[in-house]
Amino acid sequence: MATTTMTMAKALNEGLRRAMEANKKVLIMGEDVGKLGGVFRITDGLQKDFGEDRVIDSPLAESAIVGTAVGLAIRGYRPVCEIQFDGFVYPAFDQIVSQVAKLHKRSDGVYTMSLVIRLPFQGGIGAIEHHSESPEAYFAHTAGLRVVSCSTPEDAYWMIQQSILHDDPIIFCEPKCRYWEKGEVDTEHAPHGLFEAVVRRPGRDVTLVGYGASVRTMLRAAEAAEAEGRSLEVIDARSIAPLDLDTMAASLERTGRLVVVHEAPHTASIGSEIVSALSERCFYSLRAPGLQVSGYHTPYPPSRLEEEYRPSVDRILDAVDRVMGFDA
Amino acid sequence: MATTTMTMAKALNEGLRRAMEANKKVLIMGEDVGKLGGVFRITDGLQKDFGEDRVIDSPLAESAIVGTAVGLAIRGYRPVCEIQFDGFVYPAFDQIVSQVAKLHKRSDGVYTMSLVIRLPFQGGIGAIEHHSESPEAYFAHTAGLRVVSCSTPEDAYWMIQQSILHDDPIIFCEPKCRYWEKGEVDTEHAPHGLFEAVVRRPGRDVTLVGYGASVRTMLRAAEAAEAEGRSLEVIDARSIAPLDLDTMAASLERTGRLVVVHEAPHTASIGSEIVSALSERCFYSLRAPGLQVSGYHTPYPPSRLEEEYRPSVDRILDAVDRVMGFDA
Amino acid sequence: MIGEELVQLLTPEGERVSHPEYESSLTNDQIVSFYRDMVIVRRLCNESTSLQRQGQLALWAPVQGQEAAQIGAGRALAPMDFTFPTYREHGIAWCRGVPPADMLRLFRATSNGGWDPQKYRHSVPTVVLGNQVLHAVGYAMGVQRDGAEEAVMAFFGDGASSQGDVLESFVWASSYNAPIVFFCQNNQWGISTPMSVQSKIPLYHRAHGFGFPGVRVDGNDLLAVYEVSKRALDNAREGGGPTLVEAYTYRLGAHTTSDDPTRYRVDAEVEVWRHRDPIERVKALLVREGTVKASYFDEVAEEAEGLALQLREDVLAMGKPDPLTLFDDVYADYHPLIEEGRREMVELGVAGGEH
Amino acid sequence: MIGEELVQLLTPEGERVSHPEYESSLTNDQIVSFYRDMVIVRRLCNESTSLQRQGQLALWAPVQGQEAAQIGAGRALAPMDFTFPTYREHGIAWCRGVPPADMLRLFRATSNGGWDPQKYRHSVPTVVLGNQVLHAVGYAMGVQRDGAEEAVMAFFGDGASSQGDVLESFVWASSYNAPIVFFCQNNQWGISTPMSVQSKIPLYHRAHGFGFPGVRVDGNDLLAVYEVSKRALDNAREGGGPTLVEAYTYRLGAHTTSDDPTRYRVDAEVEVWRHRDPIERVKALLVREGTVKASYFDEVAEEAEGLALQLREDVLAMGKPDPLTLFDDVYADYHPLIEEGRREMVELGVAGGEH
Ligand SMILES: Cc1ncc(C[n+]2csc(CCOP(=O)(O)OP(=O)(O)O)c2C)c(N)n1
Ligand SMILES: Cc1ncc(C[n+]2csc(CCOP(=O)(O)OP(=O)(O)O)c2C)c(N)n1
Ligand SMILES: [Mg+2]
Ligand SMILES: [Mg+2]
Repeated sequence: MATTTMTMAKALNEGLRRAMEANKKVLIMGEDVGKLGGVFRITDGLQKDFGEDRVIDSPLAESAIVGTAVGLAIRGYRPVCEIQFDGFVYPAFDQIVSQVAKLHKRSDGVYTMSLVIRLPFQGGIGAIEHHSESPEAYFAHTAGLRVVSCSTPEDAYWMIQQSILHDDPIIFCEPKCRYWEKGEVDTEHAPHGLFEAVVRRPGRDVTLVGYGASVRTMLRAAEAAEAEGRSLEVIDARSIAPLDLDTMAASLERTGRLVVVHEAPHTASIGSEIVSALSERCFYSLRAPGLQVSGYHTPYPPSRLEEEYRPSVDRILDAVDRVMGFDA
Repeated sequence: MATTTMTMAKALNEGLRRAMEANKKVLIMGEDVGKLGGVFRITDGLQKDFGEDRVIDSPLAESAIVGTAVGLAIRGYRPVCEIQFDGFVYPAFDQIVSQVAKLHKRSDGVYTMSLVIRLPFQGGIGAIEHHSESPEAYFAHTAGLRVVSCSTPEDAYWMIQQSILHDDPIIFCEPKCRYWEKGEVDTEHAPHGLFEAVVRRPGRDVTLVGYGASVRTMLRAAEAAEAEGRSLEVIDARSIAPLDLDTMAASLERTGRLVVVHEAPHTASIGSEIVSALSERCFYSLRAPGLQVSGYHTPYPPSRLEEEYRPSVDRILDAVDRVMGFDA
Repeated sequence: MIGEELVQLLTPEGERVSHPEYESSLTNDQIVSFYRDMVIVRRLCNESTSLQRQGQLALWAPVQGQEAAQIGAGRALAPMDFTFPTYREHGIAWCRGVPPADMLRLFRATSNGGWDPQKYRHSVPTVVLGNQVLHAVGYAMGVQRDGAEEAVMAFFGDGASSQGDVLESFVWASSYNAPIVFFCQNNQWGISTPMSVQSKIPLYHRAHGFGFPGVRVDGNDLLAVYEVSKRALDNAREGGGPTLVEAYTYRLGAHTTSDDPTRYRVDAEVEVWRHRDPIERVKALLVREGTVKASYFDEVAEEAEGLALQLREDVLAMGKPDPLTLFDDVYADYHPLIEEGRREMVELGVAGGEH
Repeated sequence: MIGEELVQLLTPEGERVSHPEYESSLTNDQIVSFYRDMVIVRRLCNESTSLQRQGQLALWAPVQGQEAAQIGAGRALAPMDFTFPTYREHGIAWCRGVPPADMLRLFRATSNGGWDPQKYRHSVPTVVLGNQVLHAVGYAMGVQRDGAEEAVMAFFGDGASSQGDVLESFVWASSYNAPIVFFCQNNQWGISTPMSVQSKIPLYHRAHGFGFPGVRVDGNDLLAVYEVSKRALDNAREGGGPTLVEAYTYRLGAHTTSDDPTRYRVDAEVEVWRHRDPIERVKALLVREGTVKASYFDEVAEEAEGLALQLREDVLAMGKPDPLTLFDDVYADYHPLIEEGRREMVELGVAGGEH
């Protein structure tokens, strides 16, 4: 077993490198991805090694980044687009929703929309506006797309490669506040299927479900709860669309209580989806309604207030208290 | 009481006319809204009567329609933008999400984003691709916006005026397949608050909630169910964001059973939101999980198949059967 | 209309004229054959309009008046070139070999596409204005990377020229020197919006501001469109980068069968353009030069008639698709919500399609 | 650098030069006063950089090198004109009267805006590239409808010039003949992206393709920027429509304090531009022409020092906002989810802000 310790940023970089080595059709494109290696250095060194034709520094226009990637995919390439920050994906929304998501169908399967859109998402880095958003629900709501998120370096390393290999278009959400956290990466054996949820910590009383940056927060909450004698199961959804409801339902059948954690406003969110889907699947097992701990229904705040906005250990424990307070 | 019979299209036209008469700052802008009166003739005759400066035929670019409307709102105008069809709102998505929704907050309340974005939505008119979509969840998920929908000529007449009067930005969803249906319009007394849901038909066994074109389908389902001895309550949500959960919960407390009807794919939809929100509010009253009857998780199909895609009376009754089959 | 800036090689009266930069290279055989193309495309278009009137199509977007623009460009393409159309490029589709009935699947509302875009090297119809132009630039970037001698042609209208996607395409194509020809059919109208709302100056100028050549050609002049397109395509294939071709033409019919142009334009304008009919113009040339026997015109008309009949037959035979096809090709790989939907539909016992 | 196309009235050595179309109208008093503006803006910018280094700001976007472009444009504005900035227009904000500390609220991450845009007639910062340019066009359309004699100035960078929103703005402004000046600071870089990726030809040409004038001015030349801006603004106010001004300048510092420009550009380039320092240039003129006493320069430096100290003090006094302010001004009217959030936060007992 070849296990190395590295940051998530490095793991993504290595994953991209391996994907580019494995297949000449893999291209990287985006703003500042070349010489600079991206503002987060995720593509560091790749242009030097693979050339300007495969690591493309683009003009500053997101609709064009995604729109030309569609054309490259039609030509048989497998572009990996970097959107510099979550809040800058919206100029490309039209291309993503009307073209990326629909061209496979519109062409009766002739076109393969084999492209990955990398999106550093969620908050926690003390940034200015538009640099900390959680747009995953927009994409999950859109038929034709898939949305995944990594929470560990190992997943980052493998999931980016699995996504590039996959023939459907994938919105790849990277929890930017975790880029610099280190973890073990087994570079020989892929850990899990791309669309599988993973139980990160087993527990008996309440099922916590989240993804991306929220996973570590949930684990911390579970630790804190343990001190109080409460056993929380932590599930990393990993695939945001489609959701691996089987893994979640199996947990919920045991715990009977659900709290979903994410950073977006809760209306029509992934949290709403998980709660509503599981309320049907596990109707007879639910001992309390599924609750969400999410961003508030406001624009992402100036970052001096972001820790009040983002789900915190306290807010998660508060929701745990509330689901424990029900008795059905 | 001044009651007249008119189509929803005419009611919208009259409502717009009254709003323009009442306030010179009200402008209409969009593609083909002037001479042509819009492809659905909703703005018919308004340019003739209010001039080209107030009913603005724009170049063909949705981001610019909304972006310039923002500037006009900053200048103190109250623009009403027409997006020709639901599927063409996405080029404006960036302006809507990053600017329309956030400028009031960003300016600490100095800017009033008093603009209305009219969106003919949902399917049912046998159109080609992109002319039958239901993008309401994208907007409902976005803090800073409000989303409403009318289902009757009377609501159309009043809600468009209420929306124009309102100081927050409003996405105004018009069920295009109902444009030509007639109804009574009381032009003297506004029927309901803009953000209130309305019980369209009382019932005892199951609560149906929907909006726009789905309201009539739900009413038909309720009629059909009556024949079988089932009593369905039909609620027209009217306000999609915020939801009037009080009205829905009051109904659910009585029926214990919920079916939400809408045309979008169900993942992270308004249906998911209603089901998850009410599963918390009405946890002890729910006798079955809330179900959705919605579009499938596919792009809107070629319209020869749209009646199989859209929620039908049959599909609603099937869901009613399913919620009746649970026993909690 | 005939200004210095408009490339014209054939007058509305069917007389050849010279131009300082372009000269017709078409053989008589080619002109004769392209005349046939134009007649057939118009006849098929008329048939489609009737089919719509008779309730057999959900919609139709007529191409009348733009036949020279489309056959001129379509016949200038090399087989390996790739094209990205809007919803009105029936003439281009014809040149690429797309079976006429397939062009109508979108309008019969039985498909959102209609043909195999890789087989015909002609992409699926794009309804969202401007989206396909970026795809074309991306495809052209792929051609560059493959080192292939191919060109790409992107079609769009005067109205779409205002969309950000089209304008960003200009930036990108110029930046990467992509082998692409932007072919804008300026048919004077975007539904009810006159050209003057999109630009106060001739559209082809826009290219210059982005650093590549733009040229305005008489879009009703088959000979000129062919030469201008050919040179731009050759230039692209040879590494010369993008060109914007503005084909100055006119939409003689309604925007679509849902449209009522009498609300926004006067008959006199349409009349003026009827006198510039692109097909009559070539016919006049053929007659003037005695290139074909008088009977040729009847033969072509008859052939077109036959194709129209065939089209009608094929369209009427196009049944409602099986509802379960809803779930096909949404994803390339297994997706649980697709399976769930399929299962639900089967359980509901929704009737299959007509075959 | 000094080509025919670049409007210049003052050489890097501080010598006045003549230009066939523009002539400096600035009085000595104005030059003296604008020199002061530039020095102050630079000093405040340096102070902000230190504040960021000391952990007092989340980020800073330096304006070094662009002072002439901003003070030249900012001082050409009339009081009732309205401006739409990006995140780097500190010099414009200064000219509009925005208190320096307010300019830093965004960067201290205590606000997404920072000042009252109506009071100063200077809109809130816009971070999403290009969005504000459309707002400016819309605002200008409002000015037209009001029959007011006001102009609007929209700021954006060379990088943003590739965004659809900026390009659509050109279409709209031209179509409606809006009273707007597009002021593009071409500082050669968009983070690591060199200007050549956005356009192969000078940016100001782009305007011509949309049917309105574009002019390239030496952005490091206060005199030239002032005249070019003034004429464009006057023209807009008088109904002459839009102008694109490309201020050819250079970002001497990093993109932001998070950026490392050594990864993408060579020192030699920066050196070349240091020799074109916009402030030194005016100082050389003032010295050369003996406009001010030698002590003036020290006085200004001292004043700037004082303002920098004040800025530091004001910024340090800016505490963390009360978390409940999260819920303010999201909506103009009652919204249940806002009340719900507020209630939840109060119940959680989240601590108030520092005051
Ligand atoms: C993004 C978008 N907005 C609006 C529409 C609705 N629409 C369809 S065709 C059309 C006019 C297009 O005019 P033009 O580009 O000149 O092409 P033409 O129809 O004349 O061939 C409009 C506004 C659309 N299809 N896409
Ligand atoms: C839509 C969008 N995409 C990406 C970014 C990230 N970004 C911030 S500044 C910048 C470079 C902008 O360059 P330019 O327009 O030349 O302005 P400058 O920073 O040089 O003043 C980028 C890419 C953004 N803010 N908005
Ligand atoms: Mg047109
Ligand atoms: Mg720049």
